[in-house]
Amino acid sequence: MRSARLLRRFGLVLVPAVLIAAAGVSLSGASFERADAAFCNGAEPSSLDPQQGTGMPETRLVRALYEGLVVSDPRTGMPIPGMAESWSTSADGLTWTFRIRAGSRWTDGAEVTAHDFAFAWERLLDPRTGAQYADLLFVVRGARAWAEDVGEDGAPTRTFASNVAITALDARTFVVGLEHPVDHFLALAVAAPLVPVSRHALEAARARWPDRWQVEWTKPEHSVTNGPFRLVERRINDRIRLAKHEGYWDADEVAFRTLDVLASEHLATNLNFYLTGEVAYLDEVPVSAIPRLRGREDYRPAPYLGSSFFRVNVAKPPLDDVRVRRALALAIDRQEIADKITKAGELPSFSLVPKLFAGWTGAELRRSGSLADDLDEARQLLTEAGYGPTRPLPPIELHFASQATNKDVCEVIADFWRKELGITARLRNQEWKVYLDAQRRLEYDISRSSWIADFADPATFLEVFAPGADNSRTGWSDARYGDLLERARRAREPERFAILAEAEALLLTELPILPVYTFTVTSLVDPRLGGFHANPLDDHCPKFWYWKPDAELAESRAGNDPAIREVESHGPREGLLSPAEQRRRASR
Amino acid sequence: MKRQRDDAARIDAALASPSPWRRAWEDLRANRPAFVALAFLALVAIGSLFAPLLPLPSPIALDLRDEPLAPIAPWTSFIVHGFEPEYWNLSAVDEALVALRRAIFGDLQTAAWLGTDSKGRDLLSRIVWGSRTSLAVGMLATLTSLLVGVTWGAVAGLVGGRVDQILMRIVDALYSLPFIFVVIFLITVIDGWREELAATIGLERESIFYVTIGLFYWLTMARVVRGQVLQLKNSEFIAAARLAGARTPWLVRVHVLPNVLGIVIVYLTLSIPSILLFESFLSFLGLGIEAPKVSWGLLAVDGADAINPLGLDWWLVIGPAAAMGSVLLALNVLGDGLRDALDPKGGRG
Amino acid sequence: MSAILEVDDLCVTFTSRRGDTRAVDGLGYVLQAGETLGIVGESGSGKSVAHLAILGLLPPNARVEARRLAFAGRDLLTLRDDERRKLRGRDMAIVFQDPMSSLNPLLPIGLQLTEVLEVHENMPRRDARRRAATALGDVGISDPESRLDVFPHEMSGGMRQRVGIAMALLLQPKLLVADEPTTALDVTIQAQVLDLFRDLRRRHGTAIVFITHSLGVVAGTCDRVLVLYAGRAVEEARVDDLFARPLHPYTRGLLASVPRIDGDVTRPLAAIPGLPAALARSSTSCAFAPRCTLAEDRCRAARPELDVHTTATAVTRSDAHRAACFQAGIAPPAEVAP
Amino acid sequence: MTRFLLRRLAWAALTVLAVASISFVLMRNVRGGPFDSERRASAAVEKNLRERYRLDWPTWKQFAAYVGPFELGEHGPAFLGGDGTDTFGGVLAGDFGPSLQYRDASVNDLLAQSLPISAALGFLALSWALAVGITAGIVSALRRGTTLDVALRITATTGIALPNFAIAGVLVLLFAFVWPILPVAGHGSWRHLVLPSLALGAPFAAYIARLTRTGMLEALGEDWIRTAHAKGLPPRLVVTRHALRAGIQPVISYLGPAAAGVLTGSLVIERIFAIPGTGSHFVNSALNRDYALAMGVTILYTALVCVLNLLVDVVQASLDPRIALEDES
Repeated sequence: MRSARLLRRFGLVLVPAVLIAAAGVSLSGASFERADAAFCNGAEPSSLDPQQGTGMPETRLVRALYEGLVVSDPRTGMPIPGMAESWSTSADGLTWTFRIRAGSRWTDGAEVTAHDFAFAWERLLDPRTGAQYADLLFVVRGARAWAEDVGEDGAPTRTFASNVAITALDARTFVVGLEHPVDHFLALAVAAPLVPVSRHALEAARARWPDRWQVEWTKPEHSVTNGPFRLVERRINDRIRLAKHEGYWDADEVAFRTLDVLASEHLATNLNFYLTGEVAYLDEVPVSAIPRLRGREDYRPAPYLGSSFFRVNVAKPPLDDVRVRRALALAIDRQEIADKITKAGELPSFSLVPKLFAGWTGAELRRSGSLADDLDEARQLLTEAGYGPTRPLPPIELHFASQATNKDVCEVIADFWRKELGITARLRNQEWKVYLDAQRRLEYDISRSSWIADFADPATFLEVFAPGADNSRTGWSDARYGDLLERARRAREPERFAILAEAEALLLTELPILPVYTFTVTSLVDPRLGGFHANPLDDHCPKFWYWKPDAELAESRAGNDPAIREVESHGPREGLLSPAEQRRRASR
Repeated sequence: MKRQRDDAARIDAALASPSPWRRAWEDLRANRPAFVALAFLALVAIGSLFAPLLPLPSPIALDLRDEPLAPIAPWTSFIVHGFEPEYWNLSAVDEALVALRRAIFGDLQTAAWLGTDSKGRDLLSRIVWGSRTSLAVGMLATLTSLLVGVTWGAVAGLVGGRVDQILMRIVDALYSLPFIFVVIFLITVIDGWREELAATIGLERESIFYVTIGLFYWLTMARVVRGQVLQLKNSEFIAAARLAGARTPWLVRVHVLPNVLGIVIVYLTLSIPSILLFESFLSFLGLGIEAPKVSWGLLAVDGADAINPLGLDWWLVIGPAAAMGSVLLALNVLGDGLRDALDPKGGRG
Repeated sequence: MSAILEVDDLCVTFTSRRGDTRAVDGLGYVLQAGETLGIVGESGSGKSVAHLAILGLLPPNARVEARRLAFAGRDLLTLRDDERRKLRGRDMAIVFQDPMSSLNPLLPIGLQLTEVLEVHENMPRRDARRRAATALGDVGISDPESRLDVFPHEMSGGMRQRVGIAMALLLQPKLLVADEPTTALDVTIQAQVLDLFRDLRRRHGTAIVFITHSLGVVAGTCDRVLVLYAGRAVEEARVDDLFARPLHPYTRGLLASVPRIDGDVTRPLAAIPGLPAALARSSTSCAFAPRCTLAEDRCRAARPELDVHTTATAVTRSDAHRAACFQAGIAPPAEVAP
Repeated sequence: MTRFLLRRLAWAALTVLAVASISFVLMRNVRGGPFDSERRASAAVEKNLRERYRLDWPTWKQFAAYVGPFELGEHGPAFLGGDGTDTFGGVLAGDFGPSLQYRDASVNDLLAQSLPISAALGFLALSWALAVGITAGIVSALRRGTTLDVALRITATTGIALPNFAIAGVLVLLFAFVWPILPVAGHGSWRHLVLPSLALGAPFAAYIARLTRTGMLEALGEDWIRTAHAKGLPPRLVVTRHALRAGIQPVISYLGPAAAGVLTGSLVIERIFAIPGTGSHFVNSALNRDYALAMGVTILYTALVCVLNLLVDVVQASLDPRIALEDES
């Protein structure tokens, strides 16, 4: 009994002691001095391995940590030299030769060579890496066949070098052979998964941790990168601290010495971070805040290479009748949705591919003018299809994943169809993964969907609905559409755009999708943040960012439209420029 | 002789002690705040049941606007025209009530006294219709935690030993099941046979949703009751009853439960709010009630988004919070009143 | 000898939602140092409530009024709360009826004893424990040192009552109220506890108010007796006078209902008809009237006062034999020296 | 006593095993997989990913490998005698395996980084809730029926009625914008934990106040309180030493579920205040179908619940000697 009495006396003391210890542990070594700048990156990146990245959070980090053959110009968005100082294409457009810049180093001091690129691109194609964007390189001769010819153990059966036209002739020459000429290959080469990784560092990691290299080699203490910044510390769901990589070839042009990337998904919290100066840039604001942000100098909504539409299950009556699909496509008040639901000035869209590419006109849903006329045609189409008061259209189910705006858009459309066409539309929300699974199995009538461009070219949108494509999930497979895409792949400009436009026209007459609007990015950017320019891919490399000193801020505000409301900036008044820029301004 | 009869009558009256339940009811009626609370709750229940009858705008009628409409003082505009009977698929009874309402009020409806949300839906109407879901959820979960939780805790506490261990470890296990997975699993299973279930036994997703919540809410009650019973277990009257041959079920029903009633009632009035919020948490994850139906929890989630430093649509928060708050306050006051009324020691001074 | 306790016209009324109830309706008596006064009455007669009122232990909804309530000359009604609190446990103590529930089940016995010494005498812990041990020894608990760390539920009813008594006597109080200390005990333990009280009076001259419903206990321990009915004193007398010549019909009824060792076992025991008067008192008639065999109209018309019906030999106020009944059958009240 | 602890720990282990096995099977039968995404990878890639995390094995074999490195042979980490070709040593070897969602982090890292923060947040929330709750409960019990009692009860009810995310919104508005004295969100110093712990603790403070009030009322009604007064003890001592010890019992038995509740309650708070705690892992691992992380969090959570309940029983026994720890019956 003795110990029982002891325990009884200590019972009361035991509980608080344990908890205090836990508190002490967590707060030790948690504090940081402030970085030169910080930005909200949305969700925690699923991986810092560039080849395994999937979404925007991963892409933004790759932009800071790595640099590919080419990067996009912050102002124009056109590809400019990155690790490749120059490049040339063969007469038949099938072979691209890149000249790798000398003197640019990995963070462990080693020189960046063409071998690193060859190694990285092989890794991307190799199914064992588990890269989702491997198909970016299927334009390379032999790449697709090699990647898909897989043995029992999941490894490619044939050797890479002898089958795929990707070779590093020497340390500074990198040659790529294509299946067919690709004019937009440079737009492709900008994609994040195509950046190099340090071959020697990764092979050393594989040797050192045979079973844990996946987890170890991207850790800050072992990470080897070649971009403008290097990895200092990573705290999951909190922040990733970056610092300037002095060995980077253009280090002189980089302004920020330290940069924080915050991981926080809650939009209202991100807005609060911005308003209290914790972050300089935010890529999305809560919809409810938009009306109050309009007209502010730091609120810069910009159209974005993303298209929002509904997938239609063409196999399921009554949606198997194209007239019904066309009626539904016509009976959507897109302007109302853009103004009152998404509120960010989204452009109503009557096509799949956003009209944001130079020289691209594409096709549009055939309409007869005003919304009222479209509604009349819609009703007329329904009667043609044999539906009317006597034989009402069976109820249609609007299927969506449970993000807020999805729900609101579906509610508005369901309400509109009920009022205008007398269709009973029911709403069915599902948790994200269940929604994807339901889409894949065509267990839906109409499903709210969207597609973001992988690279700056219309083909990325149109290829989604090619016959047999994994991502189509509409049950629509049209040989004519497939032929058009095949011809476009082989064509050169300007015929290519024309063929793709013809394909889109076919898509918009068969209507496996009901286009709604083009995405708009609702970013908030601190007025002092320089080197930040809107572009269709919302692709911003922090290399070009800097803090504008007072003089420059006043000058840029002078150019603003007087109606724009000025807001308090949280950046340093004296500004922060790259060493090169300081010298240039001093000499002027 | 008459005087003697009066005296005797008076003393008899004083002696004739009413049954404890009747005395409790009188006690409750005498305790004014508790009685007011009871009346308020009854009013809310009736209002929620006969919501289709009230001249409220439709809870889901959209009037798309840029910013939510602020509340209007009722005296400035009381009743307006323009009622459209827009509802989700209602039960037959509700349909009849809506028809009756249109017969009485025609197309009149109340003005936006509590303002509207950003999609122009009337907040007052959504609160009243939302109360249907929330009170149903509250009721079911309370019932589950009463029936299952109290008995489970009482038996575990009383019997002790191996039985207690097993029962309590099951509670621990249930506690730590990853409830999100279980909820997703249940919802997807139901979704799988959606049509058949709805057709055969009318069990559609919403009722499964209530059951899921009920599944999680008796656990804490069981633990709290067990704690109390452990205290009671060694008291003399339990030993005496056991001596008189009382078996556990009888002990639980007659001796333990009335003694544990105080804590149980208090705990019930405390757990209802967290049940409502659990429902909103599930709706937030897309696992809850189906759009366009509405519940207080959902309104609270929308309301919370409205608090941002740029501008405060305060009514979107205050409305649902006031509705939930007043019901919970009434429950607490009623709970205390019940606790005192049912307390055999005659409600200490 | 100075009067330890003077109580005159003490009334206690409980206010509750269901109306006010007068539990004690004008109780009065005087208790001398070293004297043991028995208070007898059925349950509900207000005998416990009155003395809880004297010690100030009633819940807030009780209203206590009296013409005079003095302890060792100090007027208790006007005393400040903290002053009165200091008296409790040091000069006035109480032993409760139910040993099962009057000790804190969560604390060891030792602590419940030493805290009295620490509070009143701020005695250091070690000395307090030794004093507590000796106190336990005084009440007949063997090996007291090891008992200090024991919890109440680990002791028998009798043992716990002894602890209660030891707790009350720690600081040799001048007045000890014993609220039916032996009711919950079996006879053998009862005898030992009564010996304690007698021994206590002998050694420390403590004035004891012994509340009980058993006349047998009173006979063995008390000097004088007060019979209570429906919140009022109906008879007061020396023990021998009461047993020899009970004046009030209620007292006679009580005495008759006690089975005698030599009584005729065949005859059923005599019992007083009717039920004990509930809390609903009446101030206009004799509360015992409905059950009194001698009741007449005047008993129901007015309320008899506690008049002295003494024989010539009575000398002091405390020896007088009083009864509150028109039919007491003794010469009209004679003047008595204070 | 040690016999009691051993038996309880054995029961805890059994519970953890039961919950782990149920969850393991449950997760894999929930619709949607870890690698489903809007942009599907090629079949070969998907096949490799499934093999990397052994999802192609039969479920029972996956579970066996998950629990421990039974077939050490070519599998099992180097330090356990395996040849190290297997990435994961099994829970019994203290290795919860690689996360399926965060490809370059192991579940051990994720939990190691997040648990202390959630514990600190939970501890701060619970301790202020206990302090405020108990005092408010005692005061409103002693001042029963007065305006103070009613006022405390009403504030307690608003504490319960308002969802913690609404309270969080209001707190942020007041203490980060109107009087900018505290950071709006994020994690760094103790100052970052003040507002979240207040928002997280509010409902619990209200609960504890209500339970304490009821417990105290019941305790103050006991006979031995009258004995304490009869002994002339100062009122404060009667309340703290005698009444509180009994009155606190319902709060103690509520502490176990409360601590577990704090963990789930923190899901929302950690999202709103961008705090890298375990709460977000709890939700995201389910939504992302990150089986390894979900299992890790579930096992951690089960163990925590068992330990907390054990602690509660011990504390309850240390307060009330009548509750025997060794169940003789």
